[in-house]
Amino acid sequence: MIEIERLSKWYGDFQVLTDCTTRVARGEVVVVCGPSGSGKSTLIKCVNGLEPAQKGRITVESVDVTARGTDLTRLRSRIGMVFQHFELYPHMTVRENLCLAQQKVLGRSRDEAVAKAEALLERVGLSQHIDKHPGALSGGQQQRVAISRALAMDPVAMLFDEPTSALDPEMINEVLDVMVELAREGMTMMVVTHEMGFARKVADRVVFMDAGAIVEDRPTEEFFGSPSSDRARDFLSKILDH
Amino acid sequence: MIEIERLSKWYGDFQVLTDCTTRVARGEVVVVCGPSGSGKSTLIKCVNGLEPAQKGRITVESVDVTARGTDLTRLRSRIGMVFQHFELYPHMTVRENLCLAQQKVLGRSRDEAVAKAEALLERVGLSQHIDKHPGALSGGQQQRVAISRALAMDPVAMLFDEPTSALDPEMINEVLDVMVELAREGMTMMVVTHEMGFARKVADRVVFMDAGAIVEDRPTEEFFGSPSSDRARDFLSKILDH
Amino acid sequence: MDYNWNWGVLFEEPYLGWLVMGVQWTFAVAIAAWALALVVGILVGVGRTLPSRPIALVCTAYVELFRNVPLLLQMFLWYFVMPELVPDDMGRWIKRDMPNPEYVTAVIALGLYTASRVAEQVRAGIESVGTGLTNAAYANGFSVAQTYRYVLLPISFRLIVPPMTSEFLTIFKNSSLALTIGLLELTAQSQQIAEYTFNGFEAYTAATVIYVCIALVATLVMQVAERYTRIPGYMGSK
Amino acid sequence: QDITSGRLGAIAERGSIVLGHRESSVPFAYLDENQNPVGYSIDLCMAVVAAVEETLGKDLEVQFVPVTPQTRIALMANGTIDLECGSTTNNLTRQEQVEYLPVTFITGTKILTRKDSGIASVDDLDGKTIALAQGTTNERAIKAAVEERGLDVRILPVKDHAEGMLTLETDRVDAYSTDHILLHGLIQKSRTPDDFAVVGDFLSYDPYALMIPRNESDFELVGKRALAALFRSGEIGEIYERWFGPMGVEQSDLLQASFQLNALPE
Amino acid sequence: MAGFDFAVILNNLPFLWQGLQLSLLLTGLAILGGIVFGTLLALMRLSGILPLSLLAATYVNLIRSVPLILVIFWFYFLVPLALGRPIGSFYSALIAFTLFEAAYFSEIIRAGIQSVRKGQVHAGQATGLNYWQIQRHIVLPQAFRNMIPILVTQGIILFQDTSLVFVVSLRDFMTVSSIVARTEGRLVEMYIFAACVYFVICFAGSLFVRHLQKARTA
Ligand SMILES: Nc1ncnc2c1ncn2[C@@H]1O[C@H](COP(=O)(O)OP(=O)(O)OP(=O)(O)O)[C@@H](O)[C@H]1O
Ligand SMILES: Nc1ncnc2c1ncn2[C@@H]1O[C@H](COP(=O)(O)OP(=O)(O)OP(=O)(O)O)[C@@H](O)[C@H]1O
Ligand SMILES: [Mg+2]
Ligand SMILES: [Mg+2]
Repeated sequence: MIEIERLSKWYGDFQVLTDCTTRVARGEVVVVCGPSGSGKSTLIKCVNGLEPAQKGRITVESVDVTARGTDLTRLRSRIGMVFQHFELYPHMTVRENLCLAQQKVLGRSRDEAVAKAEALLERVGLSQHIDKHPGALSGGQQQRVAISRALAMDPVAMLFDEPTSALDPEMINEVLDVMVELAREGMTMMVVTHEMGFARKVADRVVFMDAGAIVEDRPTEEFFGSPSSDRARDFLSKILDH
Repeated sequence: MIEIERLSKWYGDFQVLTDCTTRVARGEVVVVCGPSGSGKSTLIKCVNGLEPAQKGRITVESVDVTARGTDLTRLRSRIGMVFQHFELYPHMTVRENLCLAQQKVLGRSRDEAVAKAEALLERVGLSQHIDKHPGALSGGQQQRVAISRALAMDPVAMLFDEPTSALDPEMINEVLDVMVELAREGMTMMVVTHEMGFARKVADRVVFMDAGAIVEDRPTEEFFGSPSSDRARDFLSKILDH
Repeated sequence: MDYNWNWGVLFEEPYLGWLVMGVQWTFAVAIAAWALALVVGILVGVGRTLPSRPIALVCTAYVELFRNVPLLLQMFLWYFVMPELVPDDMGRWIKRDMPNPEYVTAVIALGLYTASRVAEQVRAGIESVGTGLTNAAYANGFSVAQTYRYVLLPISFRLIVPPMTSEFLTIFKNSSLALTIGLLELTAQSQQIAEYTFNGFEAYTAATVIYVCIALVATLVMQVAERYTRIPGYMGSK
Repeated sequence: QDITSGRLGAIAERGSIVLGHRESSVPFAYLDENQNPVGYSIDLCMAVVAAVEETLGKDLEVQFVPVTPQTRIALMANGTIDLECGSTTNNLTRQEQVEYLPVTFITGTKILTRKDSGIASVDDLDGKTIALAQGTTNERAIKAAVEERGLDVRILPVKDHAEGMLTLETDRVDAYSTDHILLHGLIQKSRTPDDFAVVGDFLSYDPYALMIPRNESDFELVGKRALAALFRSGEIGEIYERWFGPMGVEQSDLLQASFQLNALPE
Repeated sequence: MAGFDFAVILNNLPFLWQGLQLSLLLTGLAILGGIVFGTLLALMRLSGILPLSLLAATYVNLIRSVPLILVIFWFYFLVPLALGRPIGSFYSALIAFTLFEAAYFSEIIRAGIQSVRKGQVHAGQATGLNYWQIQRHIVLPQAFRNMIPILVTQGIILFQDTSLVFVVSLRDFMTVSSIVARTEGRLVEMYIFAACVYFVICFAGSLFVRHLQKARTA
């Protein structure tokens, strides 16, 4: 479903991504991890064309993201994305946040959009907050709204960029729970995260990046059981034992 | 050594601390935890008088912090403090960061101060960064410098306010290791943290706060073994199982 | 509405001399006022952030007073009103015996007005350093004075170099208001040339070009200053 | 005569005529207690306006724009004002930019000072301070006289006569200089007229005239005709008396001759 | 000038009021014009189209390095020449202020647009909104909300700046106060009174700004 082939990207002279190749099949959950600055966010932003890449190819459901002339707007409306800092629209209520793109992009009627919004919020347990502004919610609640906002577009796949790393520890689980449920329902997901518990629980594969390159790309148990590279072993030891 | 007696504090109408009582004996390590906004930072800032309290009493080595006329400057120079966001002086090199207060507050000579700085940096493994500015260091390195800066004053006790929560996961351990060593050497420590692994390993007692009040204050094993309050049980379950 | 172009007029005497004189006065007013503004502005700006309520209050009052009355009116207040309010002898001295009364008045008015703006920048600079670093300094055992001396001021001064550049340019521009009290600085001279020669286009163009050059040079100088004062890797200093 | 083009046409099209006026040239053009412009020149201008209305065959709205010595020529040259009613000297340099109607008053530069200042002529100005209105002929006359005599005089430039008088009244300067007649006007409007005196000889010859745009011969003709009618009919005498009577200033022989010369027949 | 006489203020109140009305009118219209033209300049600068952004940048930097008085002189005398017909001194001044202040407003608006986090644009893009939809529904509403206090502050500065039409005798509050001061010989009273009026208006304005800022951070 998502295929990344020999992708390279530079910021000026600085190479952020080097020859990255991986794929996510329909219904698969792939966790991307690696040290800070290794290019995880950049990689995931390339998938729906938020960042352009200079070399290589990405296709999503056979649509070439990197080709000129691709209708990126249309493509993006079919891939949901969740950000580290939620990025809810602060000047709109939760309801408006969920309805805006449904109405403007998918052309749904107001009633349809609101019905969809209500159903999704119900599912993540936030129905009573529908009229609030994001600023009035806790971080965990905001992130659950952000996930709902992405789901409202009926995406074929979801991208997550460190969805829990800006959260207080006690709120991390309420967000992870939603994600686990989503994974179990068969959503195709690509998740940048440091939450190895989550990875172990639902990931089909783990991609480990370092310095812009994909160092390991293996089934979850293999990765945790016997990481083949020193860098990954080192990383895992640092991140797991506290 | 540190005694907090029936401390209450208000911001305007809002009560941040309600009747808090606890104590830290010489050489003891006390971890303070609790949900966000429960008043942990405020409590710890009261200990060296960075925040004034309206009711109650704090004494540090029999000096009354809350009394008018106490020479707070002198008191503070004897208590080290480490902050969530490091708060190194950005315009100075690491060496200057460590020497400034030694020279200006303790009146040490330049040579003495530098020798002390070098010794401390050696201990935390940062000797080669002594001439850099903080901005050129990673978060974990900065926090280790910050701990050294506090230690340079030969403090009788150390206060930590979430020293690892602004760090990337892979850097958390390098800071915790320094703290564990410090604890093992017998430093009196009061540590606000969510790192329960650290608490288990070195804390003598755990203080659990909620909504400005101290809900539990018990030896470490008791706390983790059977937290008596629902709130603490709830908190622990959220924070431990991911 | 035919217009007789004559750029040559700018290079004829006495008009060239007038322009040169005008530039000299503009610099004389701007530089002196800037010195005054820096001294007063830094004191007032620091005063506003001090823990002492009365000092902070006085400094706040200063800023509010001076920035909420138009500069032109302040010029007039210093020039026309102030000498009438002081004892007669002193008023007479100010008006007649003080050397260069227009110049001195312009410098005081412009300097004290700009000081209120400088003070705001200084305060903003100090506040943007943040309570975190301030607390760190206190926790390190520094007194209030030491905290300002070693931490807050060195950092905030570096942070406010860019906004100070624009204040510095503003003072050059505002020095043109001195023409209303009879000081023949650059704008006044260009206007006088326009009157004498009726070549308004040329005269105003000359003044405009000179002002733009001053701005360019000042910006360049300040950019260099910025580079030297930048704190490596510190947020807020780009 | 062609009234559809040029300035007359423009005035007809917009239905209004813009008069530039001075605010402190007593008694030519100044502000009355309601801050409306009045004076000798204003009355003459209104006669011209009436003639323009008659020529155009329509009533015009009259707009007043305040001018100063520094702005009047530029505003005339750039077309903001159609007619200037003040105390403007007609000289040939200015005629490079603007045009004038016939002379309506004749005066010259003198010096206004406090009675007790000890100044009796230009020669006494050495070491003193004098205010001069920027852009006036008087400014140049005084500067020339000072230079000729090699005196050390500090000059304070001011915006207009009111500000000049103000600097004198507040003791900022020892003297103020402009046209003789205006100085009398300033004394008269002062709150302590007895403190001041006009001294010295005439330092220049300043014939006043209403200013109009250059190269507008149709407009100029209408203006000339209107003034000639006033001069011929003797109505000028009434107007003169209204403004100069209270000041006790008679028409000089020279001025009478000038009126005669311009009282052209139809 | 011994003895204060504040009756002079009462006697001239209607005249002074007219002046104040003109000041306020000039301020209001110049703010409107300045924001419209300033937004245009800001969009040009951020457009990424080099000639457009260069043009806008040149204009803004040119205007910002020249004193307002000089700009007023320029426009007061040259606008009629350029237009080929007189438009009255009020409109000359209005055009001068609009064009002058637009340079300052454009910088504020540009900063306002840039103050919206890049993540917000990404979030909009990620849900499939196009450039104009993102500007219209996400960026501009937030930008303007962030800008309001600074816009009001600039409005206060503009109100003070209008006093400079004094140099061309346009009858704003400053000029009118001066006329009364000089014709009545009551400088001290009039100028102090004028200062009080300006202070009250501008201070009220800055209190309002502070209120806005507090409301926003709360
Ligand atoms: N706009 C940009 N311009 C220049 N360099 C950039 C830009 N964005 C990111 N980088 C650099 O690219 C590298 C990879 O960045 P990226 O954000 O993808 O890392 P990451 O793996 O997501 O790290 P983190 O865990 O800190 O989020 C980093 O070194 C970063 O400094
Ligand atoms: N200066 C202040 N003015 C008003 N309220 C404040 C101020 N500082 C903190 N508070 C409030 O006091 C409460 C306790 O704050 P404190 O920072 O001590 O919490 P905390 O337990 O350290 O939380 P966190 O884990 O988020 O750091 C919070 O509700 C906070 O909003
Ligand atoms: Mg990232
Ligand atoms: Mg805290």
